[in-house]
Amino acid sequence: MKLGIIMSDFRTGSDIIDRLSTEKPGVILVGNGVYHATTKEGGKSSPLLDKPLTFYALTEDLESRGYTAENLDARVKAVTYDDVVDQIFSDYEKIIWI
Amino acid sequence: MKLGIIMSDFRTGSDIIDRLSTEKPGVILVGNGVYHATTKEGGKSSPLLDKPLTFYALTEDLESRGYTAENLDARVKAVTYDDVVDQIFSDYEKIIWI
Amino acid sequence: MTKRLLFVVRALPYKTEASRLALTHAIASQSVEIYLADGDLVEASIAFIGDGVLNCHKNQQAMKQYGITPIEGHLKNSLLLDMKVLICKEDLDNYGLTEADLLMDADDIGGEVKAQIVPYSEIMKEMESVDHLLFC
Amino acid sequence: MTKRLLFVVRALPYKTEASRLALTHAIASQSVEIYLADGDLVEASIAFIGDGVLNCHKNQQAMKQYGITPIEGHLKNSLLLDMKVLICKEDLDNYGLTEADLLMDADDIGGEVKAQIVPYSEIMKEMESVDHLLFC
Amino acid sequence: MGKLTIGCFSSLVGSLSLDFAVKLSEAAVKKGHKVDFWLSGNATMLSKAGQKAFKDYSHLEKTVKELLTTGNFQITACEACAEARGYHKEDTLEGCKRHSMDWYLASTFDADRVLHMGGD
Amino acid sequence: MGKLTIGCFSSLVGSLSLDFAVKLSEAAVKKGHKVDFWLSGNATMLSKAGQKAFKDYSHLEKTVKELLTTGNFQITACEACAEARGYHKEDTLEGCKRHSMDWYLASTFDADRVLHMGGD
Repeated sequence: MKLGIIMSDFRTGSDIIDRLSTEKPGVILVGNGVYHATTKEGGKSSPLLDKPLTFYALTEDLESRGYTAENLDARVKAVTYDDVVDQIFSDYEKIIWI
Repeated sequence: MKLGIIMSDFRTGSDIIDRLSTEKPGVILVGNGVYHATTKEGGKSSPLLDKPLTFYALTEDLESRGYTAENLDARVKAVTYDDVVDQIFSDYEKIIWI
Repeated sequence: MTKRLLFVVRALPYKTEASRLALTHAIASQSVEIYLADGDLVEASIAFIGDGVLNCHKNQQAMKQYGITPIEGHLKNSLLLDMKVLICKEDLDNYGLTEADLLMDADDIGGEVKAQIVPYSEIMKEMESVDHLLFC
Repeated sequence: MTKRLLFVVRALPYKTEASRLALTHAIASQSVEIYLADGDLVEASIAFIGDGVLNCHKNQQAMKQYGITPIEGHLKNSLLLDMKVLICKEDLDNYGLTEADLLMDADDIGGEVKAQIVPYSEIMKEMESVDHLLFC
Repeated sequence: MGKLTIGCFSSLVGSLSLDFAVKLSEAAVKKGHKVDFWLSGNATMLSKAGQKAFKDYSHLEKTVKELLTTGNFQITACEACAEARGYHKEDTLEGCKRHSMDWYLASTFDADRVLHMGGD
Repeated sequence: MGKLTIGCFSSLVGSLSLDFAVKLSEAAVKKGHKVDFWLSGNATMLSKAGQKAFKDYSHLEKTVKELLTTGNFQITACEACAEARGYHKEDTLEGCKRHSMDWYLASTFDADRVLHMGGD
């Protein structure tokens, strides 16, 4: 199945992503999930981004927290609510929120 | 200062306890915090219990989750709401909820 | 036609309503016909993984201590209604929990279905086969 | 007599109201006299540690995107009111953040006090010296 | 054009999860999709009429009302969850329905996608 | 005998954090202590009158009312937090006061202990 994962938190949820052994899922970082894409700790980017997944981050939530698309890790693409709607209907068969 | 820490969660909060460098604090496990005292993972008890602190677990919350005082790790003492009130006023100068 | 849903419970009990609401909503699939055409159905099953398996611990005294139905009670209701309940074996093993620690059936209220302790791969297969996934 | 409180913010912004409410309540210390005898006061200061330091990031566009006051706005108000705001240096270093990334003052609205980036040991001393600790 | 069923459960007012769900609905409806929106648990707070708009708090009533006028958006609150919180029928936001939980399950029947926001 | 000021902020109805705070108050008042109880954020849900008692949900109204009769217990909700959620003065639980946030800060002045439940 093609799975879209909407990830809304920074400190929880990474564990379950490892267990979802599906075709390369898409991960849309929203809410505090966007910190995975903007924030390094001890000089290292979030281990989440090392997983073989496709990453997106919601621009509206980046900007709310003081970041812009320019702050994004190179592995993450900025998207808008419009894009998320298109992804939900076109790119994935099932969607989960974690 | 004598600090009383009321710990209400299982998956968050252990990090801050390390940083509270006060006289041996008391940690009262409540809510899902009681899983620290009842639950082993991979055969190992919670790393929290290895810290040099005094641990208590709220009986009412143990029982709500299907455990009894008999399930407690030997380093943790069962207490009731009555005991917690006495501890708050007598054993600690400041109380925090995490 | 039957549409199949899988509620996947990762949340610990009580701290939030998440696991309770997953169970009560899954159970609500039983009365869905009033909204649908004849012959159409929505079938819900429930899987507990990760920390979520702790919801299945037996002897939860939440009614005695806080006056609220224990999560175990909703689980029992779902079994009474013949719903499929899957509990991840690897996660139970991680916690050192066995069938003896868990609410596994609704025998005492006339239920016939038992909860199933299954390898994670079975739960993954269930995730693949259903129409929609409902995580918490 | 003056009683001193320290609000310690560990929570990330927005996911819950925790950090916002810590700031708005700390600010409310400024109008506490109406409840107290002459000469009595409650003085609140605020410390950001751990993930909490991310609340201090500047240019939060929460008003533009969601129509709500950014946390940064409350922080600025607290500085305008001369409250002591401490931000943990070690945690900023961990995130690679510097003064240039943060809301540090309320100069543009006439504030005179600046936020202080201090070692954790200073925050610990503040925790020791106040009358009550209010964590989130 | 498709149908999206969103279930928002324990999301806090004060978090931005409810805001996410409403903004996503708005974007979907603008593109011509249909959205069914189910409020359960603490998310039933959104169904309460008479919320005062403060700048410190999300205020989603206006967007919800605009969405309702499109005819492609339905919003329904869990009746039991609402009553448990002291929200009665007469307290409900205009246009927001109240049903038991099976409404949500039924809505998934012909949904192309289901977004279940089951936690916080 | 001492005074305990409890501030309960974003605690969810549906979690047991509010229940913890109420039960702790009950135990403290029984021992002769005074308790001031401040509700802010989502915890203002406790101040809403007319909550229906379901067995699936905490129902704390009865205990709160009993505590109020002792004269050693005060409970006050944040007015702005309540209004933002659509809880108006006339919707408030009998005996529960409404004030701005400085009430809580003032209550800490002569409190022997403060328990600030500032998160979930």
